[in-house]
Amino acid sequence: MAPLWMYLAVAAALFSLGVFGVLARRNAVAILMSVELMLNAVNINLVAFWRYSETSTDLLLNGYAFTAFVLIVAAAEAAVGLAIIITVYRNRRSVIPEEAVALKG
Amino acid sequence: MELNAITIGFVVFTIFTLGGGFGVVTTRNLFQGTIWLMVSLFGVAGYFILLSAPFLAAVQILVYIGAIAILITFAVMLTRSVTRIKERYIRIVPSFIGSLLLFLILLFGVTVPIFGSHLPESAPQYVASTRDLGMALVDENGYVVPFLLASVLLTAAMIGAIFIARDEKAKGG
Amino acid sequence: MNVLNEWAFIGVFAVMAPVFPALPIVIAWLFRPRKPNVLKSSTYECGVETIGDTWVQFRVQYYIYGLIFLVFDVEMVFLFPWAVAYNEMSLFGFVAGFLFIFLLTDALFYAWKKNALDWK
Amino acid sequence: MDELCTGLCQILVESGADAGLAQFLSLLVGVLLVSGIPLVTVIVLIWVERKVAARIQDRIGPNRVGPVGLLQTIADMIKLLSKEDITPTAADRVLYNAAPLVSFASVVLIWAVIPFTPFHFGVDLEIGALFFVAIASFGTLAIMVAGWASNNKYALLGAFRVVSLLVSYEVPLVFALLVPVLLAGSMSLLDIVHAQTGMWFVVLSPLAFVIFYVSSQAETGRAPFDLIEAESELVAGFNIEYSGMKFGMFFAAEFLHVFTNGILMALLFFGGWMGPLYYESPLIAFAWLGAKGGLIYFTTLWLRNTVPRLRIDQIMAFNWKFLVPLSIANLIFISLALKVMQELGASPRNLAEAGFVELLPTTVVLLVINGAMTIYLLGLLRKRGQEARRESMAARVPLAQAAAD
Repeated sequence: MAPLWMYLAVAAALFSLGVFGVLARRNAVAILMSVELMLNAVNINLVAFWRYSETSTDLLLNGYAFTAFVLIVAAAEAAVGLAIIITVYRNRRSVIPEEAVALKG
Repeated sequence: MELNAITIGFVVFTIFTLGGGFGVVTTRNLFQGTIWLMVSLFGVAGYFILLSAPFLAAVQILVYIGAIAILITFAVMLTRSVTRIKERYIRIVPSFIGSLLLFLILLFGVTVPIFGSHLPESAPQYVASTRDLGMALVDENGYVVPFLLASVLLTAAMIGAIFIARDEKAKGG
Repeated sequence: MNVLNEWAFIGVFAVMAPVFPALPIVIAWLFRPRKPNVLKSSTYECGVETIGDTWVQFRVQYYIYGLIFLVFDVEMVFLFPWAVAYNEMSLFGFVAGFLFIFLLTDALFYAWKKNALDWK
Repeated sequence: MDELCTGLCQILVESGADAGLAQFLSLLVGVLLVSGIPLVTVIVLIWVERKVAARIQDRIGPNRVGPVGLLQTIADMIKLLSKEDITPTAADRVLYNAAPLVSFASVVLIWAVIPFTPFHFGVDLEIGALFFVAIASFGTLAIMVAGWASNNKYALLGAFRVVSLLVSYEVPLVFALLVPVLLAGSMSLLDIVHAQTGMWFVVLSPLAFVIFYVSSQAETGRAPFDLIEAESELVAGFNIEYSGMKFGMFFAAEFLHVFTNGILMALLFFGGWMGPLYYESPLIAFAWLGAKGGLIYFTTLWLRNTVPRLRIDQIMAFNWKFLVPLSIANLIFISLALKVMQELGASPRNLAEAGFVELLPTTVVLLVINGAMTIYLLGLLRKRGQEARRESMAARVPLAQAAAD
C-alpha cells in the first residue's frame, strides 16, 4: 500500500496545477476545468485521510460521505458555470472573463 | 516499496492524473483539454480504487466521464470562437511562480508533519461499505440533512442553469 | 488484499480490452492497400468542397438535455447507496429518499413547464 | 474464476516462477477466458443479426459461405482486412484512432462482471450494477470523440444528436436499474441473481423491466431510436469518416452491446442462470443464461426490423415527458409498497433467503401496483395520441384546402 504522504503529494501537485490554470488561462471554460482539477485534488486528500485514519466508528464515514458531497457540488458548479459562460458568450461573443467585467448586459 | 500490483497502479494513476492535469492547463484546443481532464479524473478514480473506495471510483467515472465531459464538450461547441483565441495565457509568469510556491507550501506544510505524526503508515483493515453510506444517509444522527440539502442544491442548480441558458428568443411561451 | 485482487483483474482486463479491437486494425494495417490521394483523404461531403470549418454553431438545447442528465446522474451518487441499504431501513428511510427524489422531480417539472424539454 | 487463477498461480510458483509474474499470468489467462466469450459471440452475432433481418424481410440472407452462411462473418472480416483505411487529413489522428478502440473496449469490459454460472465469473464486484453503467459512459464519450476527431460537419452533428439521445435515455435506464438493486439490497450481480431464487424480478416489477428494455434499445441505437444510423438525415452519423476495420469495430461494438444488454436483462430481471436443473451442472446453468439472453436479444432484433424510426423531437419528448417521470414514479411506488409491507411483516427483508411462498404477498401487491400504473398509463397515452392526431388533422385541413383550390 502506498503510504499516505504520496497521495498528499500528488494531490498538492494537482491542486497547484489547477491554481495555475485558474490564474493563467484566459478562456472561461479552461478556468472551469482547472477548478474541477482543484476539487478533485481535494477529493484525493479526503479519501486518503479517510482511508488512513483510525477514528471511532461514528466518524468512520465522514471522509467518504464528504467526497460524495464534493462530487455533487462540483457537478452543480459545472452546470451553472457553463450555463453562465454560454449566456455571456451569446450576449457578448466572448469567453474571456476579463472582457465581461460589467455584468449588466 | 516493492514492485507489486498496487505500486504499478499508483505509478500509472499518477501519470494519468498529473499528465492529464498538465494537458488541461497547457492545451490550446479546448476539446482536447476536455479529454485531458477526463484522463486526469480517470486517474483520480484509480486512486479511489487503490484507497478501497470502489463506489466513489465508479461514481467519479459516471459523473465526470459520463456527464460532465459531455456537458463541457457541448459548452465548447456552443462557444465556438474559443479555439480562435490567440493567446492562451495572461499573467503567466506570476501565476506560475504563485502556483509553484503554493505547491511547495502544501508539500512541506502537509506532508512533512505526517512523517512524525501518529497516523499509521498502513491503513486500518475495516473499510466502510456502500451499505454503511446508505444507512448513514437516512440516519437522523448521520447525514440526512446534508442528503436533502444536496437535493435542494441540485434542484436549484438545475433550475438556475436552465433559466440562464435558455435562449430567450426561442422561448416558446 | 482480496478486494484489490478483484480490481487487479479489472485492471488487466481494462488493459487488454482495447488490445482486442486493436489487433485486427493492426493486422489490417499490414495487409491493406495504400493508394492515398488528396481527394480520398479530404473531408467527406456531398461531392462539393467543404465550406468553412467544422465548428458550425450548435443549438443550446443539446446543453439543456446534457444539464438535466447531469443532475439526474449525480443524484445516483446517493440513490445507489440508498437503494442498497433500503431493506434495512425503517419507514423514515423511505421518507428521506422520497423527499430527495421529489425535490429533483420538481426541477424536471419546472423544465417541462418552461418548455425546456422541447426539441426546438 | 477465482479458484482457477489461484490454482494456476500456485502451479506457476511451484514450477519456479516469480510470485508477482505468476499472479499476473494467471490473471491474464482468466481475462482471456472471460473475454473470449464475448469475442467469439460477436462473430456469431453478426451472422444471427443478418439472418434474422433477412427472415423478417422475407429474404434468405447469407447462405453461400459455409453451411447456412455461418462463415459469412469470417469472409466479411477478411474483406475488411483488405480494405484501404483512409484517415482524413483534417482529422485529429490520435483521438480519431482511439475512438473505435474505446468504443469496443467499453462493451467488452462489461463482461468482466457478468456471472455466467453461480461459480464461473470474472469477478463479483460489490458495485457490479454501477460498474457497467459507469463503463458504458466511456462508449458515449468515444462517440463524441469520434465525431469531433473526424473534423467533419456531419460527423460532429451526428455525434451530438446521438450523444444527447444516449445521455437522455440513460436516466430512465438507471432509475429502472435501481429497482433490482433495491429489491436485492446489493449492487453485486451475483447477489441480484441469488435474490431472485423465490421470484424473478420481472414478476415483481414488470414496468421496471419494460423501462430498462426500451432505454437499452435506445442506448444501443436500435430502431425505433436508430439516430446513429439515420442515413437519410445524417449521411451516416458520427462514423461517416471511418472506413475499413475501424468502422468494423464500431459496428461490432454495437452488435455486442445489444447482446450484452440481453444478458444483463436476463441477469437483472429473469433470474440469470436459474431454471430447471441448473444446479446439476454449470453447463446447464450457462445454457439457461444464454437461452434467456438470446431470447431477449431476438426480441430486440424483431423490434428493430419491424418498427420505423422516430423523429428526434419525438424521441426526446418520449424520454423526458414519459419515460423519465414513469421510471421515477415506478421507483417511488415500489419502494413505498415494499417498505410498508416490510414494516407490517408481510414481506421478507432478505429476498435471497425467501422462498416462493414467503414472497407471494409481496408479489401480489407489487403486481397490482404495476398493473394499476400500466392501465393508467395506457389511458394517458391513448388520450395524448388522440389529441396529437386531432392537432395534426387540424393543421392539415388548410393545406388540403389550399391544394384543392
